[in-house]
Amino acid sequence: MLAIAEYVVRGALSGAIYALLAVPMSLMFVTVRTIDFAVGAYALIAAAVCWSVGGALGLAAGLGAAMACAAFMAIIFLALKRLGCEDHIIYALASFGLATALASLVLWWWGTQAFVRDAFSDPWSVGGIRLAPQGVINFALILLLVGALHLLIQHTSLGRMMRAAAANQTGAALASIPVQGIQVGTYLAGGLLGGLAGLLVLYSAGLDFTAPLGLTLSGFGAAIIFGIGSPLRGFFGGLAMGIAQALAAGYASAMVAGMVPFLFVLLVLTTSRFGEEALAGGRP
Amino acid sequence: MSRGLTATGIEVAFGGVHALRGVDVAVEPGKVAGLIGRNGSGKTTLFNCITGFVRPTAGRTTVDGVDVTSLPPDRVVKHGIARTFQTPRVDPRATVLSAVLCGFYSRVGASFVGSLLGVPGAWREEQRLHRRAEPILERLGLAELRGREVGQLSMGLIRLVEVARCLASGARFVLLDEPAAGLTAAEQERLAEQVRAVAASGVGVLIVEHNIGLVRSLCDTATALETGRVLCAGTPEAVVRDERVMRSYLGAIGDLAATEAAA
Amino acid sequence: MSFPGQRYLGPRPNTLIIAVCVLVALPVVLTRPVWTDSAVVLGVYALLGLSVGISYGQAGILTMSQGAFAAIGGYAAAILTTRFGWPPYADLLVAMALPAALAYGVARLVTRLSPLATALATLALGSVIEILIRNADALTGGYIGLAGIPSVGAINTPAGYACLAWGMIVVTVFLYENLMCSAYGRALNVLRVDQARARADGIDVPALMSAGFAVSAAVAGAAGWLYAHYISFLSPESLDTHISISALLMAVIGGAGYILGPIVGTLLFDGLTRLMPAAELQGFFYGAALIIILLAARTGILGLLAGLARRLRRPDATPAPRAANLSPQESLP
Amino acid sequence: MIKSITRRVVLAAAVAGLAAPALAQGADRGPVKLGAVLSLSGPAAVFGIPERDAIQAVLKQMHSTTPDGRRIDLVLVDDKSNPTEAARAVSQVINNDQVVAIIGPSTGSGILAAGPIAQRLKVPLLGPAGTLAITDPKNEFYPWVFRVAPSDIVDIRVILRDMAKSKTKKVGIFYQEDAYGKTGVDEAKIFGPTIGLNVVDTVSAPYTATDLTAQATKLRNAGVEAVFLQVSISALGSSFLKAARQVGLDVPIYANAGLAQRSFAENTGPEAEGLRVLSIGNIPFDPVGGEVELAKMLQAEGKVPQGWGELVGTNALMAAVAAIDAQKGKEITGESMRDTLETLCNFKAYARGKACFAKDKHDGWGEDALVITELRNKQLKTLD
Repeated sequence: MLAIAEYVVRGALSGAIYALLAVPMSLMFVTVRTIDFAVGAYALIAAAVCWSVGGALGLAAGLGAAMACAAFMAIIFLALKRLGCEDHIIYALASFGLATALASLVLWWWGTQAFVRDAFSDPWSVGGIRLAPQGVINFALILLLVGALHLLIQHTSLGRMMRAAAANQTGAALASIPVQGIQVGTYLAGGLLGGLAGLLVLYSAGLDFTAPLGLTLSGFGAAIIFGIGSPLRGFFGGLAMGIAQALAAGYASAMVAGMVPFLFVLLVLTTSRFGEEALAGGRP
Repeated sequence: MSRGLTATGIEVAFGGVHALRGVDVAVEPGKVAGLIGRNGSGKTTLFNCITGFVRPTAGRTTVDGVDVTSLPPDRVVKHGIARTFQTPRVDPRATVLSAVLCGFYSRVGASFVGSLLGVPGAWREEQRLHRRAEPILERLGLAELRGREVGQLSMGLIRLVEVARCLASGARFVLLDEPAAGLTAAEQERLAEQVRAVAASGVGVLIVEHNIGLVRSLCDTATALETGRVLCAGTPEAVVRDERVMRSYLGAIGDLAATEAAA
Repeated sequence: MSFPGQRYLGPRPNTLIIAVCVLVALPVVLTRPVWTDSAVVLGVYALLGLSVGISYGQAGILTMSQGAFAAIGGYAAAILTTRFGWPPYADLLVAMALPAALAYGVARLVTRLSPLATALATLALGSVIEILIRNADALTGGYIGLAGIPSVGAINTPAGYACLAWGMIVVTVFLYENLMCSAYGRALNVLRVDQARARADGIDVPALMSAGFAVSAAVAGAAGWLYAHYISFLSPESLDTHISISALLMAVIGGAGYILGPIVGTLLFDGLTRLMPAAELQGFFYGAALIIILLAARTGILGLLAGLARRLRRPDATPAPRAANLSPQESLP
Repeated sequence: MIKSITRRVVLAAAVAGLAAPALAQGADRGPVKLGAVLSLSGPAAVFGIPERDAIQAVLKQMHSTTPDGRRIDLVLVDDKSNPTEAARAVSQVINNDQVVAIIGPSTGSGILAAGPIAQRLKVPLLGPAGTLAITDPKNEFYPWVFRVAPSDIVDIRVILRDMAKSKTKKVGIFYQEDAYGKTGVDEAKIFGPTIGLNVVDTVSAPYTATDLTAQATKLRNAGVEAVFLQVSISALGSSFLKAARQVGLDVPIYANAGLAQRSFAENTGPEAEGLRVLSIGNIPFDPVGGEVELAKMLQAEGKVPQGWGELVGTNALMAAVAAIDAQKGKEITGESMRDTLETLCNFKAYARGKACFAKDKHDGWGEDALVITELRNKQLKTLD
């Protein structure tokens, strides 16, 4: 019993990273209806810059670099929009291009270097389970962030505008809600949250230039498990994915452990009503 | 068994909200039936219900006596019911001709694999469809435009193309959802002519329309809906002059004025 | 695509163009061994691109599992010929039928989803297939892969494979164009733009989408078959998710909605990335080129050319202001 | 239509006065072209980039001329860590550039994909990969592939024997989910029991895993007495060590050569202290003999030695150079290179140990190229 509890706790702690990556995915899907493939690359850039600069300044520099890259993505988004592009897939592919380019820049500048930093030294023992303080800090930080974001979206006027823009872009624009500004803001939030995830990975497991796509996909997987419509669900999706992976790693073969997140995604997609408005046409 | 399209006692509920409560409507072949009512009165829901997009919680739809009530949309078409949508969404790169050809889908005999391999039967059938599209294009005055891309046309023409597409399906009953919305007066007049011609060829038309003048000049019968109920039915003149209908529409205008004043 | 005045029995323009291009270019390509080699590999990629064109460009199914379907086709060919001694070409049928059957089954489950959700579902499907291939050691050679896959009958030179590959492309384009000039092809386009309209037209949407996806998977399977026999070695990394993504990119860059778009995209983008310098920065140039092409031509190279051609034909004709509102993408959530 | 332009790096020879007599000797014959198909991007770039850097440094130091005065042109292409690209690149350098031997591809699957092409076009491959299958005599292309690093099996045996010395019985293995990880774990399961090591549990993770505590917990619960890491992604290695400490898996840990990387040693924290790591030589931290020489050349180019990629890369280059010089005065072709390579023994290379090829021995380097190191204070110290 204790063994299972231990896997669940470890899974939840590691799932927090997925959760953090899932939140920008949910936001992006809600306000722009697309995927930002570059979220994983923001994480890599943040980790690489922070690793180079070091110290508290490094944290700021890392986040700043991630935000700058996200701002670049926002510019690409605006340019595409200005050119009359309404196809969300094109935005997604452009972000994929940016992700590839960023990973390549990291490889060029830092080489094949793995970015890892030491966290705190001694693990804590909680109820017979040894936990790294870093994991607990990650978890608490992410919980705080997602909670704040949830309050922001549900209870502030900015949140109301975001929700309005998400529900009906034309209507929101007519009601003089700055839809475009909100979308750009979402891209920047992706940079901030993705960058933060990168910093947390830097201080826990570490990552290298091959990481971005995997991080993006993990985040996306987490975002859709309980429905992509809200960051809170993305958070729990991340936890669920972490726990499922930990349990699979503990009790199942490598093959099953590897397949768990994907099977989960398939199962959820084929049984839920996610995205079904396409068929009803969302129209009278 | 009566000829015509009849929907009797239709009830539709979404969750706990009743969208339609015991609505009856009938369309005879060769006649144009009008459907009027404020936004949200259930006109489009009735269309969706007849064409199988929405399942009624009670009531029956029959075509020439055949029950089509709970068939899915793609099966309803085979019983001769075609419809247009309030806001047409078209592939801007498709030509007028190919948009009309799409209407033949329910009557295509060639198999998917046969079409893929290009077997002679499939080729011949395709040729036949092209020949059969011509009179339809002619009838609606679209023959000149057959090669134009739909994305380049005005909304009025696009709505006409949609009507042509319905006719191509061999429909005996055509349901037009606000076909005149957003058209210029000239375009509306042209559309009305085409609809009359369609009806004259024996097709029953059910039309949702806000323009009272158009309803008067075009329809043989009319039904007014309010909050999911039939307010009154009869000749267009009678319906339009009905006190309740006038109040309903005036109320709508009053509401609108109030909203504008508030804004 | 349908050009003004084109009749069904008139010449199939795309088939004609590709057949003429292949006939003209192949003799030149065959004079240089390295071009010949590239022609085969690009042929495989172009087939994968075509498979994306059918599913995404026409049916609107954003697929990220074409690499996995190709892998199934490739492994089927490899296993049947190395382990069971199947005759050449006979394994092609299995290599196409297996992925088609799988795609049909999966599509029945996922086609009611929005394109982005479909992308994810197919991505997950591809990953599961990849993991299964890696772990079925006895059958697939596991992580190491299968070496020594025999050549296809008498074809055992790069020149032979180049002819085979581009012959397969011509045949695929012909069948693809047949489909697009039929009621089913038009129906695929309708359901891509508006599923409600499609149902009102009498289209059984899930069934037709699944059929389209199955055709696309069969083409991918054929690409995998060609790959396996030509390279003679298959490993889990040979035809993986990266290949799926680049097939999608190639198709979009060339113009996924145009029959020849994926082929143009494959040739152009591969040529472009090969011209670019610096190994570590390869990905940077790749990404930058992708973004620039998307900015310059979001309906693909062929879309850009078609737009130019339209403007040349009718210099005064500017697209109707409504055209933007009617763009098919608007229906994508 | 298909326009491929080789990204060639033709190393300009600085024709210094020193090299002039040598050049005069070989001037009547044109330069010999060598291909290098290496993973310069993608996951295998960790080894491909050091391989390239070392090859270029050595060539520069040699003024692109063999000791016997034959000019060498290097044609370098990136295989992107992908077997298809590797096969394409091999075909390209042979067909376009008429190379007579190829260094690479960097990965095992790249070599397996390129092997048939090398065989058809009759140019030998000098593969710097440990993957056992590349020199399997059952391969039709066997005569055309030479291995310039110790094979994975040799690696595993050496490190497991070292582990057995400590009287350990129950071993747990952590491996990365790829060909390298899987072959390692399979071989360990076979070889371990023969020296008294029982593999009681194995756990694995994909490249992109961000947390390995569950895996470490499983090994701890299985009661292992030592852990063996078959990992080449250094982030995975450090992540596992952190996880092991965190879950209280306090047993000796051994790692195969995949982790013998500078970046791994310098980036892991105190939890890595005492880790035993197998390595091919030890240029980054403890170079001896030829390694000192190679390290100096790299430093002269502003490169920092990363691990053993430099050594296996130059092994391939030096084998090619030895084969060229062994054919003094003859016309050099891919076939003649292949034939000569099979006769080479004891030629100069920078890795330690004796290198020999023969007709039935295409694995040039063996156990004597390997050293066991211990991680102390962020450095890998060679153990005697």
